[in-house]
Amino acid sequence: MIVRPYGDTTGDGMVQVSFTLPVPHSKRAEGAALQLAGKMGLEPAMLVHAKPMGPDFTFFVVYGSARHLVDMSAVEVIEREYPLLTAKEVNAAIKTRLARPLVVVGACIGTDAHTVGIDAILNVKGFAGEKGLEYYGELRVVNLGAQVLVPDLVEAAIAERADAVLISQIVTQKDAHLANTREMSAAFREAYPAGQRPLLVAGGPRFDETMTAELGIDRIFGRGTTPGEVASYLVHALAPDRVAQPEEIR
Amino acid sequence: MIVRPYGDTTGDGMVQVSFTLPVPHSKRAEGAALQLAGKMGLEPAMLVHAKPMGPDFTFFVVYGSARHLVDMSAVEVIEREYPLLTAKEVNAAIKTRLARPLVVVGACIGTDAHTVGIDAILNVKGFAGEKGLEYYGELRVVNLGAQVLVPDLVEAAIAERADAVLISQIVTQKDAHLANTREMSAAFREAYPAGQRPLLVAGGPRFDETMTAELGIDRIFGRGTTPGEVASYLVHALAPDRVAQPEEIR
Amino acid sequence: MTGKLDLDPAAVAAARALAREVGEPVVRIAREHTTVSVERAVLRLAGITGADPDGIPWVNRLADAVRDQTGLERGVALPVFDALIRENWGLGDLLLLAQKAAAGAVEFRLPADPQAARAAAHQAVSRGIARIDANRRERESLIAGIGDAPRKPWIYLIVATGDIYEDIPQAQAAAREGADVIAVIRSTGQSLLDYVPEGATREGYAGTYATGENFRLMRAALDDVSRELGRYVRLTNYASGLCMPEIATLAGLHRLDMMLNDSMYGILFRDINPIRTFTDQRFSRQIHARAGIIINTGEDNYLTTADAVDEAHTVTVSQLLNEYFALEAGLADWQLGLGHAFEINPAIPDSFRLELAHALLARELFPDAPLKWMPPTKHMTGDIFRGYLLDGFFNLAGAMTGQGILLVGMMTEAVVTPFLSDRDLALQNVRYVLDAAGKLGEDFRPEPGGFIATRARTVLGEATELLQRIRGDHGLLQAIADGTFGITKRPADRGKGLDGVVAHADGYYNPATEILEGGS
Amino acid sequence: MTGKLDLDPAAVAAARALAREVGEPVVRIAREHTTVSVERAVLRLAGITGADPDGIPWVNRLADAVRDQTGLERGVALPVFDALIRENWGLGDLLLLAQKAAAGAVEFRLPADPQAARAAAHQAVSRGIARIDANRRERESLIAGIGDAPRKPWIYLIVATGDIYEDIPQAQAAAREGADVIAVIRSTGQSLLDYVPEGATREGYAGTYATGENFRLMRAALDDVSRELGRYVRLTNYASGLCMPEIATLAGLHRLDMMLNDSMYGILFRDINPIRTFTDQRFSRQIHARAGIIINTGEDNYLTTADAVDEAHTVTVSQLLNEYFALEAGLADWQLGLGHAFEINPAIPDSFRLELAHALLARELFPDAPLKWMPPTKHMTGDIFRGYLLDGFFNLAGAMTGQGILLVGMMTEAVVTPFLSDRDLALQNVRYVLDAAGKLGEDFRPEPGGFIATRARTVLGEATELLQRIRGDHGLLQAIADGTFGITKRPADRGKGLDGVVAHADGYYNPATEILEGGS
Ligand code: B12
Ligand code: B12
Ligand SMILES: Cc1ncc(COP(=O)(O)O)c(C=O)c1O
Ligand SMILES: Cc1ncc(COP(=O)(O)O)c(C=O)c1O
Repeated sequence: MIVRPYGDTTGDGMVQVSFTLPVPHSKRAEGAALQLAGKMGLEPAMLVHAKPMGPDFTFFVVYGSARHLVDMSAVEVIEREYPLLTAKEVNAAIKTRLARPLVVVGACIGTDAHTVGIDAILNVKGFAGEKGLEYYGELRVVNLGAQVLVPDLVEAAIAERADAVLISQIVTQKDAHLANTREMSAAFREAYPAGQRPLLVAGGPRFDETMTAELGIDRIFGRGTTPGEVASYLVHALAPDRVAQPEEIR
Repeated sequence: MIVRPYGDTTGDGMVQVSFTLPVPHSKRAEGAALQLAGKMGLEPAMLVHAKPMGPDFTFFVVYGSARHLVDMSAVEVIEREYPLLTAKEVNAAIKTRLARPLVVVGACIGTDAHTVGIDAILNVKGFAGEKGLEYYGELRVVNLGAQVLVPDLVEAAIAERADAVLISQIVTQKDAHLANTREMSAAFREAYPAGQRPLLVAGGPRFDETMTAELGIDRIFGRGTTPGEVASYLVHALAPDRVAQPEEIR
Repeated sequence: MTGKLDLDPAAVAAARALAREVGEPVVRIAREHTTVSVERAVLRLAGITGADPDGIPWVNRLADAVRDQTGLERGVALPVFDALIRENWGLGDLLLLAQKAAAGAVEFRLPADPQAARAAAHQAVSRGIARIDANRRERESLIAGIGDAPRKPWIYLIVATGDIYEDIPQAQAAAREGADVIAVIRSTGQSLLDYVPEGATREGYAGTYATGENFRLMRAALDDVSRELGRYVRLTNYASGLCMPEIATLAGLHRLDMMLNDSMYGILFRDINPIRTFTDQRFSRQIHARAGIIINTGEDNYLTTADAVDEAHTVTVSQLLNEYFALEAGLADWQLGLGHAFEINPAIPDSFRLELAHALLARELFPDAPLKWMPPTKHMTGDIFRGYLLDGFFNLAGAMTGQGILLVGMMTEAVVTPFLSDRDLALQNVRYVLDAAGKLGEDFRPEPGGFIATRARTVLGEATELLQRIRGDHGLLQAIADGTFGITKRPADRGKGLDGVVAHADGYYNPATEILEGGS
Repeated sequence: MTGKLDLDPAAVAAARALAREVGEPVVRIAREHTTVSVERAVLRLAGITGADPDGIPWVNRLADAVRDQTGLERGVALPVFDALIRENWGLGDLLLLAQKAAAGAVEFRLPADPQAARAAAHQAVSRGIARIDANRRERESLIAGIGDAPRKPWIYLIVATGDIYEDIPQAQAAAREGADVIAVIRSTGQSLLDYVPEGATREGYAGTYATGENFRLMRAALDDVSRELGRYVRLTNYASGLCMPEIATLAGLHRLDMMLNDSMYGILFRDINPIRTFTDQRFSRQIHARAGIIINTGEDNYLTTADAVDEAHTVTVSQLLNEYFALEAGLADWQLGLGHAFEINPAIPDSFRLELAHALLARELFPDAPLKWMPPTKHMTGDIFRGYLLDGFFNLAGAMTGQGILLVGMMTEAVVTPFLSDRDLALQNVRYVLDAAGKLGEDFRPEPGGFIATRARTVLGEATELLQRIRGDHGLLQAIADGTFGITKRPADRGKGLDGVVAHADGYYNPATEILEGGS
């Protein structure tokens, strides 16, 4: 299926854009804004607002019809490929398939001190009405808190015999989250024999979920993740139902 | 000079975009929004807001770095190629060079009834502190008002021996302004012998000023035009200073 | 009067009395005239519908034929029903008559003994009015059964795609998001058409044609969504322009709930002849009164061309006149959606408090009217962020001063007719403000004698003075000719539709007026 | 007390007395301890600057060397100045001493007769304090000469690029657009560094390092723009984290005007040891008091993790404690930018009126303090339009309740550190609200005994109860350990920087404290 943005009529393609150009306000600057809009594929484009911000910058609002088509069949998205389990089902699966508690080590790494997100996943209190992983009888959760250095995280993972390591990254300025996550996965690669490192999971509201391979980790969770999604994923990845999924047996 | 949009650091390219897609909200829909952002040249793109609007539509806000470069030297803009004259200078120029009052017929054509814009240019009261064309002693202004049909406009232009015809178009839905302007210029082409039609000028906040040729007219004035700009243009086009501009003599 | 402004009741009574004095001569003129559209409305009440192959409604063809042959000084009813009787056709055969008349095959006359024609006309028109009555009852029972808007102010949203089939899903979506009232904006140009287009239409500019069929389709769609939502969603259109009486009639026949209907908008903003407008207005208001339709007046429009501070008192004057004309036509206070707007230049100091003063003045002058509160338009720019904020403060002023009908402002006001998402965002804005601060009025008590109270009193004073001046000079028609409202000059003997105005002659008969004024 | 809430003066006095009771034992602990950063601050006042080739400040190298050899139980001053005297160096040669000490070539001791070392230390530190005094006078004369912020609330804006050379033009642009106060947000991570980086820095994350040189550069840039604009633009940074005392000192030495400085933020949000924090806090506040710097406390932060309605009273408790600690340290009421925030979930009914109740309570409890009013952050989402509106209502609440310092909210709060244009739009928002409705407070009179007054009284009651409970149980340190504030548990014997806490021994000498407490 092909769709286009919708303003007030099917197919009108209408899109709103705003940005700043580092040029003083003038007719030329407005022309430059329209040039950019054109390159973004807006045609026709209407420059509806231009505001000088000091002597060196101008802010613009542009509306226009984007000529791009959105091909729904080519949409890239990490769909949940595992069933959403209840807490009870998660516990049962771990008990029967793993026969020991599953160990999860969590932390907010680097200089990031935003713990609300990882706490929402790990603490009993939970998120959006769902209890966090600590609530699950068959999960043993070690939450290291904020600003954990990568070496300390690796050490804790080894000491706790972690099955999964969950890290949170909220600050994204200058791609801090990407740098920290890469540093983390490299450290685990070094510290563990090949193929034996724990499952590496990252979360935060500004991650691109398709970047796992690039970052050397197993899974990324974004905006609005709930604890149940994470628990279900952990079961899927670490205690899979071998009967139901024969293709997984090697 | 090459510039890029500016968020908080030179060269970061940051742009804000919002739009609706005619698809129900889902992860797939979010992926579709990111696909569109990618086609618009945002890379990386962050989907920061997705809001279902009923069962069939989703609204998105995306931020991202536009990879396009803006080439200031390639900016297309209709620069004022004539000097801005005072009312006194306009009057003097018409008096000495034309030796008769210059006749201007104005109207808001089609079904458009937004007269504030054309009145701002024509009425004594004027706009942005400048008096309107009626105030100029050497201009004779005939303002036909709102919702003037094209045949009536042509008739009035002939009757008044108009040197210039000024039309206003504010309603732009379904490109009404373009259709009306084309109809108008065609009617003048038909009614007058070749090369003798009055100067045709259109104005309104959503015109693209570079479209004169396409619309068959001489000049377009956009957002925030002042009467002085229009008067100066009329002098430039209809009573040019032959000595100062020798290249205009044929 | 809620009494936050400490207005002097004597001053209020005096202003109201002046409005009556100024309005009365105009009512007299309206009573002594008819218009082509009033006469066509009578025929529509009698049941005629449809259009010829060129799209000209049969009601126009019929009325024109009558006018050509007998003139309209005594109305269309007698000649038409006289002809029907002579053809030996039933009351349901008006369409046939119109078709025959259009072919030039009917001879119309003013019957010497009008009795039979009168009776037939009365009976035919009664049926139309009975349908209006039934619609009113149905509205009441739907509201009782389904439920009403959950609170005041009612949230009023426009749709304006030009295509009734795009409008419908958008209107339903808006209702689902919280709209209590949907207005279908009309196409540019319709107001100057001297006929009402027929059928479902898909090609309006910046609005959708007001037609009987469009009314029916939209009302049915809103009935569906009302049931789905458990609250009756109201529908609004425009009884305005050259066909004001007919559109009012169609509204009554299709159970619309509110209608834009102003005593002077057409004069000022469409250059429609003043006598035509006042005559059409009186008839259309009689219909609205009967139909239980709430009217919305158009004072907000003045402030798009005139300055909202300098000319604030002209809004008050117009509200008082609209009130007088409305009550005279039989409307009740609860049907008076008197208009005003949040249009003060936001750059002037204390602009929000000035808005509160104006809004509270209207509230206290018309305590029982469901005031219509219009969002900022003139000072909206392409800066959609600033616009969204301004709309929020408009919503707040509406809540704080107890406005009845809140027209929802759109951040794209200066850019395009509303996008689907603009409406959604605008409703989110309204919801936030009403939920978070809807009851702030309880804590809002203007300092007695302070900035707000003083400003309100000043405006009332200026309004009273202006009314005095109008009375002292040469009356309302002259004031309109002089550019008193919306800084636009409109002489009484000029303007569009003048040729459709006809002074009554002896023996003028209009069965609709008879029923509506008789209350039978 | 402006008296809109009809608070019972006895209840207010009781709450304040409880805060004193709860705070006093903590002050006693602070008086009996020193920290590595307090000691380094002393050396900074004595004039030492610069860093070794690895970027470790000489002041750290010197203090560490002293600590290794003599411990810090009696302070750094005596061992350091004793060594300086023994080396026969002047007071200006501290850097040399540090370099030599770092090379392991100085032997420190606690002189048996401290007299000479005391005198030298006192003299050296006096010079630093004299510079702070001179800065205070210069600030006063600049304000007198150039002019002050045009109105209250002061408009406070952050810059946060991470690069001081990008920050400077952005700060100047913000000032030109109307900011009265510029805050340079610090890089993540700086708060846990146990040293203050040196020099101009360009590589912070989500903020720029607080360094003496960055302070100097930014203050100079703002002096330029202050002159250009004819109003003195204030500069703010963070005296917070492990180096709170040193950063306070650098602020005094570089004429910063306001500093974020909270008695519990570091404990709760950075897991810094409580004793360390209270000790550092007391010293840094003594410096701020002397420097004429306004402190901003951090109660707003609680509401980012705790619920703003349920935990509103913890904000009040913290304000009362911050007030007590501040006054004890010598700050005057006009220096107390006590914090609070607009963080109630906008989805709950009457949220705006609840905000007004909370904001007005703070206003009336602390009538002479320039309250710091923080914008919504927690409930901001990627919906920038909704965010822009919410910020407008935040601005309105600030104006209506007479807040002193308005932190300007950004529509991109949930997205990125502010863009240049976000600041510009945010300032436009503030300007509109203050110009249009800035004086709405005059018309805002909460119904006595109504929703707002009742809510305010409830919060004060809950705060009083909580203080009683803290007193009755085991005091403030235990309450913090139990998770009373910001729902975070912090035991007194844990946390970062604990190893930098040292109990005074007999003969502890700190020339800075001597001067600051002596008022000489
Ligand atoms: C609360 C908050 C704070 C609190 C943090 C308290 C705490 N203990 O966490 C305080 C006040 C201390 C704070 C401080 C700062 N903050 Co802050 N803060 C926020 C705020 C308002 C909300 C964040 C939040 O709690 N969201 C709610 C949670 C539930 O959502 P979430 O984090 O997205 O988590 C969900 C998912 O992402 C996912 N998830 C997250 N992590 C993980 C991990 C795993 C394994 C999984 C599976 C899922 C998962 O699941 C969660 C539930 O759905 C945001 C603005 C905003 N409205 O978003 C700014 C914000 C995050 N802060 C910001 C900044 C810059 C700072 C400071 C650096 C500012 C400064 N220089 O002083 C400081 C220092 C912080 C530091 N060193 O890191 C910026 C970051 C900008 C950027 N994009 O880089 C933001 C966006 C504000 C802004 N626009 O400037 N902050
Ligand atoms: C005032 C107003 C009205 C008034 C008009 C009164 C009057 N006598 O003009 C009233 C209330 C009557 C009205 C009605 C309607 N309006 Co209206 N109205 C506006 C409003 C609020 C302001 C327009 C204005 O006056 N701008 C100020 C003038 C000075 O600016 P300007 O027109 O751009 O003119 C300047 C330049 O463009 C230029 N210029 C303009 N013309 C010319 C001509 C020449 C020759 C030259 C040289 C220069 C020039 O110079 C001027 C000075 O700088 C705008 C929203 C907005 N904020 O922009 C909507 C707006 C224009 N209206 C709109 C609509 C749809 C309508 C209606 C059709 C709605 C309806 N269906 O009922 C009706 C019917 C009008 C009709 N038939 O045309 C839409 C148009 C949407 C679109 N882009 O297509 C707008 C944008 C609102 C919206 N978002 O829906 N409206
Ligand atoms: C009373 C009234 N009629 C009509 C209109 C709409 O204009 P038009 O006459 O073009 O339908 C308005 C505009 O708001 C109005 O207030
Ligand atoms: C008192 C105080 N200190 C510090 C900060 C900033 O955090 P950081 O410790 O990371 O510099 C804040 C945040 O607003 C604060 O309120």
